[in-house]
Amino acid sequence: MPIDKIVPDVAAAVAGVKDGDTIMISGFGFAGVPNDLIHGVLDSGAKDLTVISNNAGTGTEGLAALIGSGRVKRIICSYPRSKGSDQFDARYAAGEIELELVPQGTLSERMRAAGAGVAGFYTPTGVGTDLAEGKEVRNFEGRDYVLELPLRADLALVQAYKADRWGNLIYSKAARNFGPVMALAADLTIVQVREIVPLGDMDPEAIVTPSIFVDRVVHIDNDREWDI
Amino acid sequence: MPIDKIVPDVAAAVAGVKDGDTIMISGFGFAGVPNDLIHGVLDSGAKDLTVISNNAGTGTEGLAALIGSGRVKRIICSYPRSKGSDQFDARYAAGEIELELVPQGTLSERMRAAGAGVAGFYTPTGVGTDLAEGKEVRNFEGRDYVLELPLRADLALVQAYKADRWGNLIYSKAARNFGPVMALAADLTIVQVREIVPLGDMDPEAIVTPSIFVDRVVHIDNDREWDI
Amino acid sequence: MSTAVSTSGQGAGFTKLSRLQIARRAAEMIPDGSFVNLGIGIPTLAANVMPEGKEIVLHSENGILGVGPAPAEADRDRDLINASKEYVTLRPGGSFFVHSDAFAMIRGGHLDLALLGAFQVAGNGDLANWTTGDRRFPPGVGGAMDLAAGAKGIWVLTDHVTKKGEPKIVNTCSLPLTAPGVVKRIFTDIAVIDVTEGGLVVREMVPGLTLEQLQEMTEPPLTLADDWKELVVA
Amino acid sequence: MSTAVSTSGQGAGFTKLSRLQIARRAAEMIPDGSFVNLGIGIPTLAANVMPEGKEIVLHSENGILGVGPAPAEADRDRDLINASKEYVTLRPGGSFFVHSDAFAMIRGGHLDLALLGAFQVAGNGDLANWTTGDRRFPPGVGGAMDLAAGAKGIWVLTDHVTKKGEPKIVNTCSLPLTAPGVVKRIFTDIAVIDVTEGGLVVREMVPGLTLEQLQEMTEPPLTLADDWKELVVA
Repeated sequence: MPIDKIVPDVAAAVAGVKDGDTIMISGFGFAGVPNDLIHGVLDSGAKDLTVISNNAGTGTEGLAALIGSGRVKRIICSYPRSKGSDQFDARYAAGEIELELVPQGTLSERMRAAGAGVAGFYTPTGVGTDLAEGKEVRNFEGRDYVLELPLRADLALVQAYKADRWGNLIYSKAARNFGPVMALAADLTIVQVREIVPLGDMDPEAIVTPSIFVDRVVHIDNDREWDI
Repeated sequence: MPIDKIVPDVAAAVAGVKDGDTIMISGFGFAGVPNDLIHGVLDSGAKDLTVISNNAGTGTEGLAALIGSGRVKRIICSYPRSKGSDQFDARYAAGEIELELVPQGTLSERMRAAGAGVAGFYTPTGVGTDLAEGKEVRNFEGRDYVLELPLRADLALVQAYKADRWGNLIYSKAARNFGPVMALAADLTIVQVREIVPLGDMDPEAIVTPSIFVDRVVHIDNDREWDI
Repeated sequence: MSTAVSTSGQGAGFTKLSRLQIARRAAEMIPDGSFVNLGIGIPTLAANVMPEGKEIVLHSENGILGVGPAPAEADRDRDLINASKEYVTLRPGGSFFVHSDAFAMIRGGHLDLALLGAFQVAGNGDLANWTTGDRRFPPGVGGAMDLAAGAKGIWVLTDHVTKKGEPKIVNTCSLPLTAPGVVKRIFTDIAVIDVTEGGLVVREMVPGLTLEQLQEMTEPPLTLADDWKELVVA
Repeated sequence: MSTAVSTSGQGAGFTKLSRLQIARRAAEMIPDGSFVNLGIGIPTLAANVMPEGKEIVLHSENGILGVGPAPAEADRDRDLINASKEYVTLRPGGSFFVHSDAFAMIRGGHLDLALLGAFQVAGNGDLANWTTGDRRFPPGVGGAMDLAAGAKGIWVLTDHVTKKGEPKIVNTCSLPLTAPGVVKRIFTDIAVIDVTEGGLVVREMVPGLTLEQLQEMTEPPLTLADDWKELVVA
């Protein structure tokens, strides 16, 4: 039977998301955020979620809407506060959302570790700072490093540019950001793309996320500008 | 001044290689082996070399010739013995070359660690085997892992398909293999390519090795079949 | 498909499978839609005998997903080879990637299955396939330990006995291990055997072979599955 | 280039640089051929005022090498932004890559230089730029700790004093550290100061500013370089 990871709509794409899930969400600033999939999760009603994303949402839609709904109990990110991150800021000030702040390189490397079968790694980032508190520090060749552990998720919501039915992906410019590494780290990788192409249409040298890392693909042709 | 990493010939490409150097050499089987650069090192006369490469050379040219010259004191690889690896086999049997055997995934991950500032990582590969002997074993979430350390080199010799003057690289099919990860792990990354293209000619989405990892590029238009 | 050859010197009325037939039987049993690594030796032959009607994506440790069958001699490309250094092709939908990503796929548990060769397999699933222990010859591990540690399932493809006629399926591996307790199924030239918590279970035997004969060539005790079948390769 | 504004309330006869002028002065001093990360804040402005005649490759933590200046409004692309979430362009020779590779470049020591903002810098090069310590507001570290730990050199671009007029160059950072002892050079709106083993050395001061005035706005003791110059931005 032909492999076909393409699902008809957002509801089918996020089917199975449940209370307590940990969800990675691609994007850096407003580039590469899978807003349709985020609203799919919002519409699913799932709660007590842990979100892993570089930022914590801005404006009134997308991640800000999910956080505003009160269904995110915890967020793991590197840079939550930005112009317009009012939804997060308010919940944070009220003590209604837990924050684990992770340096951006450690955040992406912990994802890669999870996806690459690495159980832990030593990084120089954060040594001697509050963010290394309580973590094992070890000296290699005269320099201190912090032990960091893999970061996994039940779901990864990723925005990409093009996909085929096997789930091969290419991205658009800096909207690539966390997508390819989140796709490695989640049990279920769900992707929204602007275009679906026939199998064999992509240059095999230029595929960024090989099919093996992708589970579901949904085509979103309404590429509107979100309030994020 | 325009950045220009293109050098006129093989001698200029390997200039500076010296006795005792550790040299990474790309390739898997006969695909992606930088034979011209290897012969450049051979011609340089440098000795007491440590070579890091997946295989240990076959036939009479390329890595086999370098090993046959007696200038390689030590090789770090995953799969030294193949049909035609007579040069290596003889030196090994005579106790004239030291062998560090490393599982292939650990080999490439140790290179990535070196290039990515990671001082050590825990892998499940090799646990309970002779290749983990003497290495730290640690349990994470009920499973044992081995601590592996970064693998660096003074030089990486890489074969790629196309380059521009900044040193951006794309590869050809499975000849990509170790090239992009060796480029991360060496102090000096030297690349032989079949084609030089003008800056801006490569698709920025499809560049495999970004310019930052490359130091020197030499154009080899004589793409002959080597006895390897 | 090559012709099966008669066994000689065993006086038994059965015919062993060729290497390609072993590969074919394993290929037939791969679930549709799987992502599967083919290791050095008999496993890489499977790319040439994949069953019709299923879509299975083959992975090669040297940075390929979507490996296709061997090309015609005129179409050989020195940049396109598999783990056994044999010429292959790329199927539509295939992709190339760096070695470290190829092994992220392997170690990270993204492969449904890896088909590997073996020197020895123990009754508990221990696998030995990287060194004969003979110190005169350099050992070669390649990707075997990563595959054994990382793939969700490990199937072994091997001759049932060594060239000297000694069992390769043993009580305890005498050769250094590749990984402990990882093998789930063994495809040999005379049988298909599952490694279960309750021991080795014979699923298939070549026509004419009896359990007693098979047991003589196998160290650990064998149980015949209730629904065992004749091992016939399409 | 925006016009420099007169300082107010300090009664001093000197003019502070604008943010863009701070960025420009740093850009002028970047060695030709360097690979340089631009951090959030004043540093990302440098992409708009790179000197002619040099080829410097700008890195952005969100997966870009070869960042160019801001586009005209009509050419803005929502998929092409920098670390400060401002629209940028890509120069010929530029490339895009995944976040984990962007930080492999950073942590792996491949960047010649990173230009960062700061809340505080200590005389020994300690950097604090990720949290004000005010628990009402969430802290944001972004890529700062990776850059501080990984780039070969760290230059800080900052106002010389806080909005309240307090020194940002201090004896000991009162704010939580980003990394200890990493800053090599400080570009402020009134001076360029090197962090050396022998202490802080003033390389440049804006016209009309005296060392005494500068010292009053700076906690650690300052030495004037023998070859100090007026800080004038081209």
